[in-house]
Amino acid sequence: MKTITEIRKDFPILNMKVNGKSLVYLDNAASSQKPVQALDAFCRFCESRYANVHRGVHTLGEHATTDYEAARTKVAEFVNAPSSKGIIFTRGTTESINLVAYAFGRRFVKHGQAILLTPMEHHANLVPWQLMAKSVGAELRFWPMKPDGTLDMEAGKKLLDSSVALVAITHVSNVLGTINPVREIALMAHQVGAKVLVDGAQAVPHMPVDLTEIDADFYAFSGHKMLGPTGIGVLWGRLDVLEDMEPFLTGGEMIKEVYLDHATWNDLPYKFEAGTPPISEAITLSAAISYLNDVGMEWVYSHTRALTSKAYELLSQEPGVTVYGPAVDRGPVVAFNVAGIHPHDLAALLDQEGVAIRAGHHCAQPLMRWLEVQATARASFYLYNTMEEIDVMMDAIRMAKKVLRVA
Amino acid sequence: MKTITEIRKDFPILNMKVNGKSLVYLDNAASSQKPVQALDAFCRFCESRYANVHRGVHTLGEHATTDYEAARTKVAEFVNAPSSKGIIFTRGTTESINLVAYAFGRRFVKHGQAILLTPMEHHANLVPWQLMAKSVGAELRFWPMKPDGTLDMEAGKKLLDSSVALVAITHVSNVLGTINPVREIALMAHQVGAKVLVDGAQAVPHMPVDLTEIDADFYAFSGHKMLGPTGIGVLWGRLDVLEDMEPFLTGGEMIKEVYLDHATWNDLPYKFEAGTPPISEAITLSAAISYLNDVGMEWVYSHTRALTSKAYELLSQEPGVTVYGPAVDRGPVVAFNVAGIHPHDLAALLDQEGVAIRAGHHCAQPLMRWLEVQATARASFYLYNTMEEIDVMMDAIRMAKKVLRVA
Amino acid sequence: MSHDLYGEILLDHYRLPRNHGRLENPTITVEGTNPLCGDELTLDLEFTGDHLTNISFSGRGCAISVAATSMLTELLKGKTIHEIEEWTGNFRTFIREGKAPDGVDMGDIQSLAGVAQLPVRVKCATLPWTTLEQGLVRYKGT
Amino acid sequence: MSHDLYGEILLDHYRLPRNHGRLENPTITVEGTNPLCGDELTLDLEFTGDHLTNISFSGRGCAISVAATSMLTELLKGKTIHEIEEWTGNFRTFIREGKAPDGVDMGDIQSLAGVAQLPVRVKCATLPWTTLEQGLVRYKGT
Ligand SMILES: Cc1ncc(COP(=O)(O)O)c(C=O)c1O
Ligand SMILES: Cc1ncc(COP(=O)(O)O)c(C=O)c1O
Repeated sequence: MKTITEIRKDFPILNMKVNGKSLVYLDNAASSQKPVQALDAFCRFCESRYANVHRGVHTLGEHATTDYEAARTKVAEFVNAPSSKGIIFTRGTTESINLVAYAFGRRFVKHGQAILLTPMEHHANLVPWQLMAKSVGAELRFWPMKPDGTLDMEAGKKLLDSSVALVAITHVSNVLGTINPVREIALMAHQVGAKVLVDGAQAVPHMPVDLTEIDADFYAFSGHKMLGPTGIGVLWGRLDVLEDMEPFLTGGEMIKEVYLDHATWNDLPYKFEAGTPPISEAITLSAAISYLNDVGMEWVYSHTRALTSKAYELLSQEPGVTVYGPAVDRGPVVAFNVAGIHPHDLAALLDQEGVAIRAGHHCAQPLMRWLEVQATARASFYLYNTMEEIDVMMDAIRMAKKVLRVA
Repeated sequence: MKTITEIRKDFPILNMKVNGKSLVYLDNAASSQKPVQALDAFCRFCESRYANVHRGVHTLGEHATTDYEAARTKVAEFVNAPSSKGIIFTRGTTESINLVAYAFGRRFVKHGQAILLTPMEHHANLVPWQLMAKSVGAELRFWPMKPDGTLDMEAGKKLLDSSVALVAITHVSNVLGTINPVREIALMAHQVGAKVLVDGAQAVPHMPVDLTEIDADFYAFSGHKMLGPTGIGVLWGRLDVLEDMEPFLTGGEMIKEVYLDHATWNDLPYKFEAGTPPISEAITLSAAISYLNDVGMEWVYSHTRALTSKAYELLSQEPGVTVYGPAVDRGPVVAFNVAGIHPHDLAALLDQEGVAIRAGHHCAQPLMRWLEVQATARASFYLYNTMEEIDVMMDAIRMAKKVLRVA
Repeated sequence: MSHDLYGEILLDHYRLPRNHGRLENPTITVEGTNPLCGDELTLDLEFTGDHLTNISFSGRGCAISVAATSMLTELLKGKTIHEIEEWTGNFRTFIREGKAPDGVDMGDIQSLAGVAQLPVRVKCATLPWTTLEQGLVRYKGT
Repeated sequence: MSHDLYGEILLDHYRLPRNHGRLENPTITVEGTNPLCGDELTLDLEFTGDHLTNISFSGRGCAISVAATSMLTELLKGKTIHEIEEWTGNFRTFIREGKAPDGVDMGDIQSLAGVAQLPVRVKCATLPWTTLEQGLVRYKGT
């Protein structure tokens, strides 16, 4: 087991000084930092095995293809996907969800049917459904939430009837930290014949995720939030559902035969991977997953849970601070506001102390309205954060209150 | 000016041994190798300036945003785009063209109108139009080609009437090497009111490209073919055309305001960049462009032209070899076949000598039918290739003929 | 970067914003938003012929946008449309380059110089200016 | 990697393919393609009850697919459906792992071991086997 000091050494950026202070990076829900192991994997790959994949019969082409497909298997194992053929590399969660909205939604959701969402969805799991619903004449429903920011299961059940074609729901909220009972919801949804998409962008980086157990139809996540690079994400889909879908993006790689006037499609998962895929990103993501595996996802989960509890507690005790979301059983994200300080000012003042938090609507404007705020501050944790960093953050918050003369 | 020896030192992979022989990498049209300068830029960025963009008010967020937007400006200048607001970062040429097919094609091309293509298009610039045409009831037309693989301008003019909504054409053919007169075609198309998309995947890496002069409506290219990373590409669009289009992918970043039931869109170019963009890819691509600028695109063009001429000439003289495409004025791609040897076998046998060429249909099956072949071998050159490497390739071809007992 | 972002002049405008509130009979009321922050700004403009005879603002925003708006109202109240357009140009140069055009004294606005370094915050400081511009366009159109 | 890909056994089958041509009265004719290479394969199968009494192939393909097909026909001609299915399983293991299942002698097919290392070429060697499988399914369905 690596110690936290050893882990921190693997992330060179954590040694940075920001405004003369040691960086305290608490914006992990927006994007995580990358360990040298991942950067090295990228460089090694580019310096010795790079070529385009699935095309060349030359040695580099073989190597690149082998590595790229090994990355697919690595991802499949990491989330215990029933089959690596259901792992489609995309650019990120956003593209993954759009793929489903276009290739599944616009084809299989019918006029008068409903999509069931929650008010805590990230825009990535809301706007694609708005457009899709409008284009086919479907209805959007929203699963009610309890005041603590968890789903009201009883109220939601009433909305989940046989007119629901799809339930699209986040696994972990990027604002409230709420962990939704996606396995239970998938079961309920399947009972009424609805398909289920889970937005796992905030879950896969932070807890062991078992796609076989959750048994949804689609599951989406991003590489850059789990120590991996930008430019890559994953859509996992059930093979039978993917088989029934037409392709989304088209071009090279995803075809079998092309004539001037028509074309036929390649097998899964290639049918959904048009053009040159994110090859070096897949290799880099694979190294990031190896890193997470070495540290252990159970450890990551309990470590960030401890950080979250401490932050939640200290913030709740701080005068003038409102904390949002459930008190327990939450992901490593704590959204809050300080009375009299606009979150942007708070973030800017914390930055003067080297503390990077995020401020804004966190791509969840409807949830902001539900919370009756314009914006919030948000601290989010990852495996390399320490208990001391939370103390630094709290000191910086007190400093900000002083600067802006808030009691 | 760097010498070719100095240039080669910047590409560590070129020192590799393949099957005991020095690597001769002639598969550049599929993807190019990356200079250490680009890899370093990637690592430096991840180790000191990385965060998500456009969101954080903290220092790293500011740095990442500055670098990402500087990369956009760098790209705009490299191709002399009229405005960097028209530069949209995508995953690659394929996604760029699909974006136009969905967001422009499905909205503005009407039943009974036509899309004018050529028979030499890469699948990426063919299959999206097939699906789009089918979905709106439009017709596909194909600009006739002369036997040498150049466009028959007279015959094409006859197809270009006022029923044509869009001309989608490759700038440089990835098989024939043909350089199409895209400026002239854009002028002609605009005269009949048609919009013009140019697939620049094989042009931007290899020659100075001036988007202001070409004056098309859309221009697409990929990072990985121009010394940059996978996972990033560019769609340039005219601002007025982009303004009229609805978004393609939706989610975070591309919105202004989101309500539960509807949303409004962000300004250009963000309207078309949903979700976390390829941030480190943009920074790496920017470094690749700096590298190309340092060497000079005029030099790149004339160097690869010289390589191409030599290869074309030697191959044409070699008994049993058929070379495809025009003899002069061509991009650095030479497709050919050796009588009695399947191109896959040829590529595999060349690989034994360390020579990496590509074999297959090159994502241009309709063009293979036009050439009346199943597949071809293809050698493609870039700034780091040498005249000697072409001799090595020729020797390897003779060796292959011996192994397979071809006269 | 943001070291001197919250200097005394800025904090003064934030804590005691000038021309805050609503006008009774504005010629033009114009609203601006910054979706990233959720900032919402309402400008009440009172024109007499060519002159902006009165101006006030309300809404919610961060310290930078509140202070920037307060400074704008102080600077432009009583100015002619022509002068306002000139100042808008000056401000754009100032915020783009981090310093005022040669020979121009930006007054309190000079204290926003640090914002120019911060692409994400620039919009906070520019919001009142772009909102006012819309107001001018509307007024000229009437 | 592909050092010994084009060994003497493979080249022999490529230059002098066994059972090449068309059958006059095939029970089943089945076609396979490998879109990546453009390879096209036609298998003519003649069954008598449970036995594949005759087999021949035609089409165009690379040396590996031609040799692999030639070897297949040589190995399987005269075998029962049950035996063919067993060999298909053996071949899959062989091509996946680069070596034959314990105790199995793959004969000439052993010379394709290098192909197992080459994901892009594996399809060339597997094409006749997947095509034959489709033929079996069709025959059993009749
Ligand atoms: C002419 C042409 N168009 C489009 C593409 C597709 O590019 P990408 O695979 O990067 O999307 C390619 C490259 O394969 C190409 O050569
Ligand atoms: C819950 C959730 N869904 C979706 C996304 C979008 O992910 P990406 O921007 O990587 O596409 C995010 C991250 O911003 C998120 O937190």
